[in-house]
This record gives sequence, structure tokens and C-alpha cells, in this order.
Amino acid sequence: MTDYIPSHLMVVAAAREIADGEIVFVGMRLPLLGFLLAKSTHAPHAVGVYELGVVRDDMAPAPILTMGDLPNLYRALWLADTADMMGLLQSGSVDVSFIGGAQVDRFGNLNTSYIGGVENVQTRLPGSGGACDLASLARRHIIIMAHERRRFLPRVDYITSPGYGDGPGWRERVGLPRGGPSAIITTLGIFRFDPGTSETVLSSLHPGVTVEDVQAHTGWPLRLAQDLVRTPPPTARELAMIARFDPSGYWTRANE
Amino acid sequence: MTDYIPSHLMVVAAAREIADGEIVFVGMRLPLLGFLLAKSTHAPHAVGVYELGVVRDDMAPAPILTMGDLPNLYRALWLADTADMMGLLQSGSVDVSFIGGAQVDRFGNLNTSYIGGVENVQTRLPGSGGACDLASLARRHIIIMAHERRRFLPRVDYITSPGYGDGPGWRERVGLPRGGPSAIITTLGIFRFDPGTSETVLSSLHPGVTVEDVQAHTGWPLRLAQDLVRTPPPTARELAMIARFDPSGYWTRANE
Amino acid sequence: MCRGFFTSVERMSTSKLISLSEAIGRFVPDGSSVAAGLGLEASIPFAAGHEIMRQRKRGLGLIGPISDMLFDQMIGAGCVHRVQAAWVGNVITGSGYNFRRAVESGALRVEDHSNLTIAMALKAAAMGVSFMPVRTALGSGLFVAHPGLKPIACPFTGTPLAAVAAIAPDVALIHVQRADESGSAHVWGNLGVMRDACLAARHVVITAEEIVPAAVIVSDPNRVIIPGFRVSAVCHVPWGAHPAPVAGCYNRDHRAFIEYRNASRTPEAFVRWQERWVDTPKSRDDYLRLLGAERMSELVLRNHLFPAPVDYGY
Amino acid sequence: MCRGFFTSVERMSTSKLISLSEAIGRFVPDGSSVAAGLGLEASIPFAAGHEIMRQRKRGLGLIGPISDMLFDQMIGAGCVHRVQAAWVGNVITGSGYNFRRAVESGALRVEDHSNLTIAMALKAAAMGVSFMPVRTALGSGLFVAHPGLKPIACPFTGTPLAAVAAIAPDVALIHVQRADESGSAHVWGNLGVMRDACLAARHVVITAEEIVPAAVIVSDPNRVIIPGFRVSAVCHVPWGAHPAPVAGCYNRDHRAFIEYRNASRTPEAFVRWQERWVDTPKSRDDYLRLLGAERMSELVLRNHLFPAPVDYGY
Repeated sequence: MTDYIPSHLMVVAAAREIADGEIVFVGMRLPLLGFLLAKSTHAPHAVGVYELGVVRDDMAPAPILTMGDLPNLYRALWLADTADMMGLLQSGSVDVSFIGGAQVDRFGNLNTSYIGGVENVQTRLPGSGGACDLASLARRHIIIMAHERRRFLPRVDYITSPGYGDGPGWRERVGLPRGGPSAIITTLGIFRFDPGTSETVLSSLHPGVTVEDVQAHTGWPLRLAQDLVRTPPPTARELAMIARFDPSGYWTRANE
Repeated sequence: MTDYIPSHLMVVAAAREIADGEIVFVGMRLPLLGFLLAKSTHAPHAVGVYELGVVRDDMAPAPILTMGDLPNLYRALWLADTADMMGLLQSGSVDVSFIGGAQVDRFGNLNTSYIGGVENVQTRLPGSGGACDLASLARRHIIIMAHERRRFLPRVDYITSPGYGDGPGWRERVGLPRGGPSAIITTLGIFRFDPGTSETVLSSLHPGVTVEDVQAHTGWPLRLAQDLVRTPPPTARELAMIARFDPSGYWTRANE
Repeated sequence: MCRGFFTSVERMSTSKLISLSEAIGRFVPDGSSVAAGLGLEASIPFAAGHEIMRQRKRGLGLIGPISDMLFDQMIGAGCVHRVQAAWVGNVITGSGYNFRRAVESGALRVEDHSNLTIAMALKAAAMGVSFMPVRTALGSGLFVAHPGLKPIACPFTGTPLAAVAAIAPDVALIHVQRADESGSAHVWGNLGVMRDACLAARHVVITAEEIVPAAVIVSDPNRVIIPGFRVSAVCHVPWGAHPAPVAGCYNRDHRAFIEYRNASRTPEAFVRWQERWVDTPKSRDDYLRLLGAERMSELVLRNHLFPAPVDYGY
Repeated sequence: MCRGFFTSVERMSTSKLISLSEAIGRFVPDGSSVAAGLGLEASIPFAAGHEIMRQRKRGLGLIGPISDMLFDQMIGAGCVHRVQAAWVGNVITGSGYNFRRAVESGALRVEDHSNLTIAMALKAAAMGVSFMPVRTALGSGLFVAHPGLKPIACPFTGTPLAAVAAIAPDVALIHVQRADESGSAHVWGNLGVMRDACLAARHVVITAEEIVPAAVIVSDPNRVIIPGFRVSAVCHVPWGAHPAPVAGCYNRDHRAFIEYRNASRTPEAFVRWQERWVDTPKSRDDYLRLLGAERMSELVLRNHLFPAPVDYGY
């Protein structure tokens, strides 16, 4: 079995969520690697949209740590305003996006702002950036985060990026035009969402992980998919690609 | 006395309304010539804003008939979107603009849309273009038109470009943020507006024109300025400049 | 505003290069709403408009700030049912006679805009919202029975404003200096409402002076007016905006506009004009032969200005 | 929104070229609201921000989408009373520790935005309206006690929307590739919210890699981010965005961001960082000497890409 760490598996799982030809709103860190991996394997026609005003349909010619790094501008398809990118997103032209979080709950709501909530701040985190917009406006979004019990809570302290709120019908009720999370890719497995209840369903276990492991790190009672599967490990080719995009291991090792 | 026609005098009068350093939203025809004349005489630092997305602080290198003619783009200060130009206008950055019309009334309302009104169209004219915006949003605007009784009416059939509506307080009441007409330059003289009543006051008579002439061509009882003056005729230098900007006489002769 | 209309064809960077007659045939069905004249006086897609006339399209809605004489021609040809515009006429001569006749006879529905309200109606659709607020036109006749303008109060300040309803055209027609086969296109010069209209539209049909390799487009991504994945068709049509001017390509042919004034004063004269300039030439090449090399040579650039260099390296 | 603030100095094309210390001294009084980081990860005006810290400005309001670590530094230096931003931290390392401490202690007021809401707040001010509608953030925590966000219904469709109140900064700080003495400036690369922020702001202070003759700027008017008549001061500050990247000039210096993470974990460590990198260097030249020629040479461009030519002639 090829040697890999959980972040490699998360990148591979993220890549597999992207279909060829899709318009992907790309964030930094593992999602960026996932997008690059998809582009260089099964989704060569995927187009990447970056909130700072970049659209690319080609790989950057050198590794990048932020979306503003100059290789990400080189031979871009479009360099423009943030408002132009947000227009693509708000008008429904973005198929899929990826976001991380510090806390998530069983309806896929994310907190990256206030641990403890606004009134009783224990830890102030950086905030939304574009995450709230991606969660509000992409046709679907994928959450990627480390699986720890303090992060997987029955209810987040604050909703930075809306998932399904308090359950079915919530997004329509508050006025969000579309979308919602379609998966949570964690260090232990992959959740999807029950269309009826809008709650997480464990759909895949990473290699070597048991349902009990996942339950031990999840703050709500697990529901299991009828066809619960085992996440295929990264292939040697996938790992080689990831090493090309993250040669120093800056992003993949950060999650160890 | 130098040989000139009424349109030359109108261009000269328009130029004199521009102070140095002002931001001028420039329309076509005589206002364009007025702007160019001001730039090349007493207002060298005036900046011209054109609704199609052009800002210039320099003369076009060759005569132009429309603001989209290529010499008007050559060495422009800024080429951008119509929305950017409209943002300058709407946010109050434009000092003065010039518009023409088919009908005007004593409150400076202009009609360039429907002779006879919407319900009973006798003649359909081209419409607003940017004129309604200039009249709504510039700090002040100047109206330029041929002085004929069928055009100078007690009440216009339709307000394309708002003046002072039905009198004092109207602009504030309907929600216009600023501005209003400061002068009407005609083939016979110049009207200004009484700050108390918002009505026209005849403030200048062109050479050879009498108050009776103006009254005969105006559909409301004239009020005369206490300091009613005689419009100074164009100087030879001004006429030479106009001939440079309108070498074929396309615009100046059109108004004969 | 939610749109799920990308076809996989539009997404892939496969070629969308087709003939203008095929593009108009496929993407401008009868009854479409068509945005054109989006660069205002510049880069008006006359070739595309004439192809619409030649194909006898019917029941179109036209959308644009001003279109110089193009809208008047399409109205005269009987293609148009409805206009949402700020101004319809002939910029250097004044009235559009076909437009006048059609409005005065009651044959044409008009939704009067200003340049600002039409720009913001397109921007609203481009941004994916159903309206945009403006401060213009309050108290004017534009508010009379206008379905797309409403007085509102600012929810924060209470200030009176006007709301402009979004306009999402079925198709935007733009003429550009160069495009690649996927539809990614460079435009320079004044931009008018081109970008917002393209982002607002369901389909974008591009006519281009030049078809270039993709490498040319990505060598200067700041000049891209719209990326290819939002474009439905690209057509190679040199001189496709004549008689309107195109930066870097040719000057405005004023004579054509002056001649058109006379040629449109009566319905009979217009029929003859259309026969001569639209129906007889079966293609843009025929049109250019009719125009003649001498007249074209008068319009080419004689004074050049090349930009200071920039570097997009790393 | 009605602004009557142009001084004749700003209008004339006389020189606005002054030193950075004079520009910050004149146009960033204590208590100002300051927009910065408007290109997001790129072209962050670090030199201007450090000059603000050096001059011990107090009570500032900071406005921006994300600012990478610049806002954290200004907060740590005690300059900041209030933040209106979508994200404050260090892009490649995560948390901004000064920001965290200031919020957790209650010393800093924060108005949380998303990138879309802050972009539209600036666009509203740029367009001269008091709000803009969006469809984002509905149902999120951003609406909790937020003075600048309100749920509204579309006046045409009844659709739920959010209204975002306009934000008009007292001053926008931008770093550009080149500008002339009047303030007309070229920017290429990603544009973020730079243009709207400049059009929204009462004053614009530009730091430029290069001061060029006006002829260079007007050789390519489509690259102008803001015309000079809307600019208050221009400062010649090569490497003025380091360690952020600037297209055409230098790559991102990741090391500085990683070092700053460690240097900001405790207030004491931050004081030492500020002493070393902000207070001891009296100018940007001193800062660059401290940085060292070797490190700078690692950041310069090694691969070049020059655009296909265009012509602005007639």
C-alpha cells in the first residue's frame, strides 16, 4: 500500500467531487490541491474561479501558496474584479466550491468566526472571507476539515457559512437561492446529506477507520449510509501529482 | 464685427459656463464643441467624461463627430465601463453637463421623447440616452436649444430630463440628490433660473436680439434679470478654434 | 436569476467557431430578447444585426443603451416587437425614422430607459440579483407605466431611490477585436455595458475581427471582456461593426450614417436600402465588396499608438 | 452620498508626488476610516500601512475584504479602533494573533462581512447609492447585530434579499505598478475591489513601484485603475507591497508571512517584530536594506510573459 497521510486522502477525495467541465470556485489549502489534482486527472476541462479576480482553465506553471501568487495569474483566462467573480457565483454559474471550518454541525453549518459565539467570544477566528458566499451561492459545496469531537458539534456557536440551517426548508425560508453542502470530507471519512432530513449520513470510511472511531469524534449520533463504502486510497499517480503541486508539503503536512 | 452664426454664439456661451478644473460630462453636438473651446481657452484643466466609457483631459488629436470616434480614445485618461462613468455622475463628482432638447418649459424640464405625450404620441423622438441622468445627477446642467415658440412651452408634454419640476422643492421631493439646470442657452439669448421661484429669468440677449423677439418665441411671460446683459459676440480666436473642431461645419451648420 | 443553462458544449474548450448565419440561426430564435450596441457608438455588431434581418427573424425584443442606427434598421425590417433602450436614432443625424413610424403607429412596444437605468438593469442580472438601486430619473416620465422602475426608500437611510429591475437578455451580440475558438475575447477601447451584458445574457454570440490562438488571449487576461465558458458562438467577421468604429481596426464611416438618414425617411426608401445593403449581399464578404476597397482604405488607421509594455511573468 | 470634496489641488494635473510620510501625515488623520488590502492577496500596501504604524496613528477604522497580515500588524500597533472586513488573519498560516487578542479582550469593534458584502458595500459608494442588494449571507451570523446588513424583499419579485449599506472610506490606500505625477495609475493582474474602493473613497493615496511620464499612462487607458483627478497623493515606493506579490514586479515572500506568525504569537514578540521591521527602518529604503539584496533577488521575476500588441490609433 502506498505511503500517504490523511491530508493526501482528503485531497484525493476532494478531487473526485469535481466533474469534468465544471466551474469550480477554488479556495486555498487542500481544496486548491484537490482542484489541481482533478484538472490533471479526470477533469481537464474544469475551470477555476478565484475570488480575488482570477479565472483559469489551465494549471499554474509553478506551485503556489496563495491564489494571488504570480504563477496563478500567468496565462490566466480572465483577470478582473472580485465583483465579477462574485457575479458568476451569485448568478448561479458556479457548480461547486470547497470550504474549511473550525466547527461544523449535523446540518453542515460552519463556524470560522467566533468560538463561544459573538456574545461570549472564547476564540476569535479569521472570519468568512468568501466562505459565506460560497456556502450561500454555489450550486453545491464541499466541506473539508479535520475530524475532532470539539469541531463536530450538535450545533455550531455561530453560522459563518450556512449549511442546511436547522433542517429541511431552512435555506428556502431565509432566502438563499440554491445550493447547500453535498459532502463533508474529514480525516476519518466522508459524510453526505440525507435529502429528506438534511442531516449528515456517513457514506465512506477512510482506510483503517471504523464506524466507532468516527462516532467517538462526532458530537451527534451517526447515521450510516445503506451503501457505506471504504474510501479508495490515493494511487501512486495521485500522490505524485500532489507532490508536484505541494512540493514542500506546506499544505498537506500542515494537516498532519 | 466678425462673421458668425447663432450656433457659433451658442458654442461660445456654452464654453463660458465651464470653469477651469471642472469635471464636465460631455454630450455630442454643440456641447462637445463648447467643451473643446473651453479646454483650449480658459479651462485647460477641465476633464471630459463621456458616457460610453471615456475620460479625457486632453483634446482629441482630430475632429470627431461622435464620442466613440477613435481620436476620442487616443491618449485618453481612462477607458472603462459606462457604469464607471455613471458612478462618477451619481456620486456627485461631475460639476456640469450639457443637454439639448425638443421642448423645454419655464422650470427647465426637457422633453426629448414624446411630442404629444405617451398616451397621445404625435412624434416619437429618440429618448433620453444619458440626458435624464445628467439632468438628475450633475451638480448643474446647461440646456442648449434652438429658440422657437413650439419648443418653449408653458409645460412640456413629457419630462425626459428633469429640471425644477413644478417649482421650488420639487427635486428634493421626488428624491433627486442635487443639481438642476443653471442656464438655457438659445439661439436668441440666455436664461438663468430664479433661486426663489425656480423659473427662467432672461439674463442675456444675443447681439441684435430684442426682448420682444425673445417673448415672441417663448410660450410663457418673460421675466427679465435686473442686470440683463448683451451676450458678447464670439471673438475671431474663438471662431477659429470652432472651425478647427468642426472643420466641415457639420455641427455648427446643422443648427442654422 | 438562478440559471442552469450551461450546456456541456459551452463549458468545454472545444471550438465554437461557426458561421454567422449558423450562429444567428441557432441562438436567435424568433421572439428572443437580444442585447446589442453595448459599446454605445463603438463596435456595434452591424454584421450580426444584418444577418438577423436577412434571416427574417420576428418578434424580437431589443435591449441596449443606444445602438446608433442598428435598432432602427432592425425595426424597419420588421424583426422587432419590443424595445428596452435609452435612445433609438442615428447619432449624428438625430431621429430614427423606422423607430418613429413604428412607435407612432402603435406597432412597437417601448420601455424607455436612461443610459444609467439600462446599465444597472444589465448589471443586476450580471450580479445575479433581481434589481439595483439608482438615484436617477426620479420625477421623470420614465416612471410612467414602466414595469421595470419603481420608487423605493433606502432600507438604511430612508432616502428616496429608484429600483431598476434586472434585464437578462436571451442573447448578447458583441463585436470584438479578437477571440479564440473557445470564445474568450479581447476588447480594448471604451467598454460601454459590454461586460455586464455578456454576464447577464443566457447566450453570448461574438463576431470578431480576428480569430487568434488561445495563447494570444491568455497573454493579456486583463483585456478579456468575457471568458469562453460564458460564450455560445464565435464568428469570424472582419469589418463586422462597419460603419461603427472599432479601436485598433477602423474609423467610423460617417457617410454611411448620413446616407442612411435619407434612405430611411420613407418606408419605400428603406425597403430599397435594405435590399441593397442587407438582402442582396449574402454574406459580409459580399457587403464589403459592395462597400468597396477604396472606401475601406479611407477608414483604416493612419496614426498608431502602442501601449507601454507590461509583464505577466512570475 | 453627495460629495463636494474635490479640492482644486486634486483637480489640476499639477504634481501630487509627495513622500509617503507626508501623504500619510496629511491624508490619514487619527480616526480616519482606511480601506486597504483591496487586491486581496496581491499588491497589499504594506509600506503605507507600516508608515501609519510608525506615525502612531490612533482610532482608525480599517476596511477591506482580507488584508493578509497587514490589518493584524496595524491592530497590534494600537492604531485601530474598528474593523469592517471579511477576514483578518495570515493567509498561509491562519489566525491573526493581534486581531484575536484585540477581539477577545473587547478592545476592537468588528463588523463582520463576507467578500461579497464588502465588495458590494464599496460598489454602492462607488456608484453613489446608499445600498446594494445581495443574495448571500441570508441566515448566517453576519446578520446578528450588523448595522450594515438588512433583509429586504425585491420590490419587483418579492424575493428575499439582503441590503448592504454603502461604505465610503475616508481614504483608500492602493499599491500600483506605475503612476504619473497626477495620480493616474496602471494596474494589471487581478483587480480585487481596488477600483470600486478608489471610486468610493474621499481620498486615494497611491504608492507606486514606478513614477512614469503621463504619456506612459495614456498609452494604455484600459489599464488605468483610477484617473488622477480622483487621487490625492502619489508616492514613489518601490517594493512597497513586499512581502505581498505585485504582478510584473516581484513574487510573494512566503517566508515573511511564516516568520510573522511566530513573531505575533505573543504581544511581547510582536513588540520586537514591530521595533525591528517598522520602527527602526525610518523609510522603505531602510526596510529594503534590512531585507537584503539577496532575499529580494529571490523574489524577482524569472519567467516573463508580454502581451500580444494592441493599437489605440485612429
